Amino acid sequence: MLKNSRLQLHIPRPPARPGETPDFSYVDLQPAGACRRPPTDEAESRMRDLPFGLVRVLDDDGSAVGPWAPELGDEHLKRGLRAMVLTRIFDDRMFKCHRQGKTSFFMKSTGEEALGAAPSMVLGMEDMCFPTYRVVSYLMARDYPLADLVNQIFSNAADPLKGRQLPILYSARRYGFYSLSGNLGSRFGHAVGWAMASAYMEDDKIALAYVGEGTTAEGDFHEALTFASVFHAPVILAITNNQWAISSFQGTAGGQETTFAACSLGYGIPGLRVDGNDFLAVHAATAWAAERARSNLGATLIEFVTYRAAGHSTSDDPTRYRPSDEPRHWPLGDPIARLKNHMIRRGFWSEEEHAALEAECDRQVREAVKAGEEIGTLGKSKPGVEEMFECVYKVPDWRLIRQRQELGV
Amino acid sequence: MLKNSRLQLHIPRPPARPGETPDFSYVDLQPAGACRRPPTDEAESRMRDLPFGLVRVLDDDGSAVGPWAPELGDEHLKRGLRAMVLTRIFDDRMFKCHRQGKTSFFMKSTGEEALGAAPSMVLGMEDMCFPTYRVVSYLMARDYPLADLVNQIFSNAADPLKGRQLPILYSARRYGFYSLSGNLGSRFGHAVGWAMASAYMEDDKIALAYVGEGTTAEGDFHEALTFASVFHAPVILAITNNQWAISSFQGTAGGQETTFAACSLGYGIPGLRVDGNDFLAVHAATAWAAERARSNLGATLIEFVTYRAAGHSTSDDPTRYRPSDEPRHWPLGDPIARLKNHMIRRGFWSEEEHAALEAECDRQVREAVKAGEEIGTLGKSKPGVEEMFECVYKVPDWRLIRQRQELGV
Amino acid sequence: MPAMNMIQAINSALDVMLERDPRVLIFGEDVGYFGGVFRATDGLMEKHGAKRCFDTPISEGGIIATAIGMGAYGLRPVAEIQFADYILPAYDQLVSEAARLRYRSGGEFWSPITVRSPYGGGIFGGQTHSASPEALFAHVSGLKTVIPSSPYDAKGLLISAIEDDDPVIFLEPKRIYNGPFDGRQGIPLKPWSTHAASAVPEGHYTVPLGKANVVRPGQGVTVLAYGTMVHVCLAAVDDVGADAEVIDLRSIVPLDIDTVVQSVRKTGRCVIVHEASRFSGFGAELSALVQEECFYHLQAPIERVTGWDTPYPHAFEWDYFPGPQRVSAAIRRCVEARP
Amino acid sequence: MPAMNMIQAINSALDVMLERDPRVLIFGEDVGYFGGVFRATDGLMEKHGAKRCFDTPISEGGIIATAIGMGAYGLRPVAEIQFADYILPAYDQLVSEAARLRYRSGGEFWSPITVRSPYGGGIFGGQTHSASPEALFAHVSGLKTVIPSSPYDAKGLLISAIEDDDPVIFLEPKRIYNGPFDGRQGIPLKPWSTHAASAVPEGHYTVPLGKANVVRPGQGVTVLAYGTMVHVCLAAVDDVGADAEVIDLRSIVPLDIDTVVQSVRKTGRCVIVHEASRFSGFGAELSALVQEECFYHLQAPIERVTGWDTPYPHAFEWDYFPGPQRVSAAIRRCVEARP
Ligand SMILES: Cc1ncc(C[n+]2csc(CCOP(=O)(O)OP(=O)(O)O)c2C)c(N)n1
Ligand SMILES: Cc1ncc(C[n+]2csc(CCOP(=O)(O)OP(=O)(O)O)c2C)c(N)n1
Ligand SMILES: [Mg+2]
Ligand SMILES: [Mg+2]
Repeated sequence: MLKNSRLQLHIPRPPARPGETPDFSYVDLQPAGACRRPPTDEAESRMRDLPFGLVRVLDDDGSAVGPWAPELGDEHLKRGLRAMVLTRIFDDRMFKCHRQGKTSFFMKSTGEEALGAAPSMVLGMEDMCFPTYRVVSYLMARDYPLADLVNQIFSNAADPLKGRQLPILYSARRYGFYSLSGNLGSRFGHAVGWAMASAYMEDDKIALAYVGEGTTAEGDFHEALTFASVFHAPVILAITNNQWAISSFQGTAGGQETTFAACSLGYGIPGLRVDGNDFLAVHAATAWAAERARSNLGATLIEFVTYRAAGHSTSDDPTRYRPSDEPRHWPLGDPIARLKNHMIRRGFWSEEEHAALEAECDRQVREAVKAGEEIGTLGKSKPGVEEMFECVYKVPDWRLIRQRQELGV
Repeated sequence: MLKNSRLQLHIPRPPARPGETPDFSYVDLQPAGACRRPPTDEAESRMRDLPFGLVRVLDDDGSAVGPWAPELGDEHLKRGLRAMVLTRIFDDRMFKCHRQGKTSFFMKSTGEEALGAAPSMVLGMEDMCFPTYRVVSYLMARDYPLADLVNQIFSNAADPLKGRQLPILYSARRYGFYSLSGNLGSRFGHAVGWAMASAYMEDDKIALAYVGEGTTAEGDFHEALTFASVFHAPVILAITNNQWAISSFQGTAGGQETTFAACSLGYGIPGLRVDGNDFLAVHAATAWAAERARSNLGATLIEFVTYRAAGHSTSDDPTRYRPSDEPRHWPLGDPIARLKNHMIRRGFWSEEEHAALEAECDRQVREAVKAGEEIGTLGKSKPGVEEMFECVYKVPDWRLIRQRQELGV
Repeated sequence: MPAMNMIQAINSALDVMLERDPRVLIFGEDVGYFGGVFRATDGLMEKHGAKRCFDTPISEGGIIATAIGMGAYGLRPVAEIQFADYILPAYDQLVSEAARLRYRSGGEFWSPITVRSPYGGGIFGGQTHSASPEALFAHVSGLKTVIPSSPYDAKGLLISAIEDDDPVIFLEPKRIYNGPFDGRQGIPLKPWSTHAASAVPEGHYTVPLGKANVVRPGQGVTVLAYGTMVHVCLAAVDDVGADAEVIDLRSIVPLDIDTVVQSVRKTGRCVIVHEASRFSGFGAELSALVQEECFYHLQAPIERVTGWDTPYPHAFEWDYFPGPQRVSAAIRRCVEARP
Repeated sequence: MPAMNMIQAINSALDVMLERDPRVLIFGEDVGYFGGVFRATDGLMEKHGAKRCFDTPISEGGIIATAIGMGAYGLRPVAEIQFADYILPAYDQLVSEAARLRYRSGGEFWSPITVRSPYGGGIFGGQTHSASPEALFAHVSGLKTVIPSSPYDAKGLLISAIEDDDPVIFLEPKRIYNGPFDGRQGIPLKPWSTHAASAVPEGHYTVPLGKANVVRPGQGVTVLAYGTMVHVCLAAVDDVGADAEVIDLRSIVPLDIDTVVQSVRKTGRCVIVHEASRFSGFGAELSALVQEECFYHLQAPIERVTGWDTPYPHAFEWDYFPGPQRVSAAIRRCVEARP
């Protein structure tokens, strides 16, 4: 019988802060191929081990192993690789543009490029992705025009969102990409509603929603999962556990107590824990969940284990709160390097082709940025000021009309 | 490979509506004594079976069996029985008072009397209970003055809450009973904060919070559990699964997908599923969780499986949405009858003594009601109207002073 | 034409819309099999099926988030929040999401949702079943807020709200579900059937959003109200015997500024009445607007008659309520004031 | 006395209170090791320990619920919400719980919590990092809402807020964290050190809640503002060359009605300025109150200069902002109006 008359408040602490040695021993790794793959129609009660496993396909040598290894053609993988490379080059370029004062804000997804790219290739154009700000690779995999991204980021006259929205909070309906917002988590439930609507209409469209591991603490997360569970919504609910939420490590959201995938158990929804830096594992897990959704078997929760290799945003300096060499110690490697190695090993890719791909992506990004700059960067060009008063309602009421007149636009 | 191009929206359906045969086969029962009892300092990762078990102590014969059987003295059990009997008689009387127009509102806890009574006897007067409206038995077990309850319910001049609060939304700080409100779930997180404060002050007080199974769908539930998990708050978080939330059966909150106790798994918090109509099981589970809390081992989530035998409130007629004979089919019996049988079996109680207890409780309730009626029932007596303007702030500002003058009170 | 009370009129509006438009569906706590705690959805599940009208988990945030997602898909969801007090857990969804979706997405997505909720006091519901939160919505650009005062308006406005492509908060004055309450204590409620506005067509019709109703024309003072307070004001005007013009705003966003301004310019006097507490309530906006638009016509201070600046107090609801006496006194003061 | 900017003054207030009172503790997203995204809690965890100043999960509802529970225990928690926009997920906790706990419990429990949050536009933060939600709190009986406009006031008011036994929303105008911004575009920000109110005592002192500050006395027109807008108004008054009395309200609940009324009765004219959108904003309450209290003294319509009735528009923040030009024009109109 333990007793302690003095309670103590427990404050979680990350393994390493600046000046300390990075330590990722807390990440429960398993060898590639080790996690079992039940059939998609397996009962949830017989899959309760999965949230504590780790779906991995690519081993250290770049081979695809185990039951989750998907059968994907060469061209498919090349497209996936291209989307990831393009994302990384775009991110780097736009980050520089911010430093040059061309935009007010930017966020990179360095190290997390597989999380948007692979699911984007699993889902159809009629399905709907409810993104976070860190999955622009979803659009990259669908050839969304770079110029539209750049113009949105510059808030210039050609901004498809008419200057109303913070950079990178895109909306791209025709590409199956729902409107982003700066509020964390508040669209997670929209995905569930959207998926329920598809089921209600007896359509065949499914939804995919992302949320950061830090954001799982919001009530919206739970409410979305509850509705998804109760109404068997055809939706894939993805947690991107990149270990950090600005300066707060994943333990601040409960990551030292259990896995994030284990949240699924409270809702009777299958939960997978997946190597998020393994393009093939992300692809396979998403395909498994999509098949479940399309078969009227309801929702799946997936935790993608990954690492935010760059700062949180252009406003952030991660060396203030984590060891500067932490990114180098991340045990699951880099998603681009790993897929590239796999493709080279499979014999349809080479260092030369990869360098050519990078050069080609770089050229495209430069062109798009140049075109955007010609229209104008932040403050140098913007949509007509009347756009400020549009789209508040479908039809403006007298207040908006008068105020617009008052401003003389 | 399952595929189905036509999705279908799933709407959960209870096993029986009026005119249909009650069916409780969905309640996963286990024999008394079957559930194991790990030591309180067992790691959560080695207790993941418990949320799917059922802690039961009293068997069908009224014997206390198995590892959870607590060692409780005769007097302790008599006090517990008395609290439950008093609660039931009080409930019935006040319900009648409502029908006689003496109060605006009332809610009974018939069949759920063990859920407040047993924990109240486990916790100390310095600990804090964050109740729902259905655990007045917590106060009954601490000899809270019946007259204060009655006066609050009548909103009369002696109402301790000064006529400001809906009947039964008590507050009783000196009895370790936190202020109730009509909003569901919004105090669950207060319990966690209160418990964290105790730990912060290096005190030894712990908290206990209740929430209905319907209310687990609120975001507050998740947020409270997240904070409890991350900060190892010394708190017991209890779900009273009484199968119904007004007219909505427990499947509307996800009860057809998994157990409510399974919610604990997403937070790395131990979870128990407990026979809520078994006073001894409720007592033992609460004591186990309290020991964990007091030993700095953090929070425990408990699902009490019970049944709301009466209507939701005085505004409700349950025969409109469930079979009128459903209560009789509830497989876990009545908590008062079960404890009484156990005591008789143990040889320190008899039908005669029980009848005497009932008569004594009835007399006390009648006296309290009579005293309350003498002060006045709803509309016949109320606190001074100036109380309307008090306690908005510690010190009223000019608005309240002027408005009070305007009303002339 | 059948005589309907307000619940029946609302039920009829929902029924008509379920019938007409397969994209309309209804959900909320206890709205399915049971038909809602105020019976507004009675019979709809049985008639239209459980997929068109169903119970949800107790999660107001989840209800509104689900509705927004469905709206983005192309449906026209009608969500019920059991009491207006319980909209607050979904407030962020309404303000940060529903209200801004069209704006921030450059018009790619929008939120054609309707959120119905019984509001206001008068049923001894205490502080958590009596809220009048309209000001909290009026301040939010992108939301519309509608408050009917009769069965006829309730049905016509609700159909307009459902057909509207913007998010509409539809607040139902529960105090007058069953009859046009004039605010007098202890007087038996007259049923709606004794009132002209209980003549409600069975089929589809609309009352446009943003068009106020001059329920009583007059020359001496303008009285602005909505919901329950319209009836209280009419009673008060009768009591005073004032030549008052009583305007039922019907929707506070969009607000029918023209009708308001025209009236006050004519009467030179204005009394504003609502049940919500006063400070920073919607009456403040009305007062500010009237003052701005009619300054040179005003012959007396604009009066506000409202609930007090306290939480809603259970035992004191008659003391809290801005009843006919307080309204009468304000009208009298306003009419008698000399510049 | 050291010259502090507003962040330093806030940091100093927190430091002083952590030092003085063991019941004070601070938490919020990124406030611990990192010291807050605006650095308001910089160094406090290191100095006072992780139990006094720590990071929370990203859950604004959870943060406020935790604070309320701690407050009920007897602590004085100070919670930071990273941006005022993100208070909304906790709105129900503030309105239904913190604001009413004392009232509903008959004074048995109360909520001595302080909720700090950077608010307002001006950093190109777009619609989710620029909110001015003060009206949403002003309408809630039981909450207090405080908005400082200088380092001196920020520290003194924050200490008062923490020592107050009622829940206080403490909105920090992030636009003037570093300097007294006058609203002119393209002009380099003057640092606080050039301003008298940057002289901030190191130790404990208070500025009382509910006492406005006449920052510029005058006879010709009263200008009411708070936060950033105080400085914009001063600049506008200079531009116009008006004999204006500029009043910094400092706290909007409790409101210093006496100072306001006294001034307008003297000047007969009133301009109200805030950055939040106009409709049902706090300016409406100020306008209504002034009209009620000063009707017979008013010589011109009360003017409101505010943000437009749209969400906060990223690229147009200078067009949205009620800058010195718009304020000047209103002052001129108001001063020149003839009855
Ligand atoms: C409701 C809300 N609260 C707080 C913030 C401020 N904020 C922006 S990003 C962020 C961290 C998010 O972390 P995580 O969910 O892990 O996503 P990641 O950035 O790691 O992809 C915070 C706290 C916000 N945008 N919205
Ligand atoms: C936030 C909120 N939403 C809705 C309601 C209306 N309401 C009151 S009780 C109730 C059912 C609660 O069911 P449950 O949580 O299972 O508790 P039980 O009544 O069964 O004890 C509902 C929906 C409320 N009081 N508060
Ligand atoms: Mg993260
Ligand atoms: Mg229940």
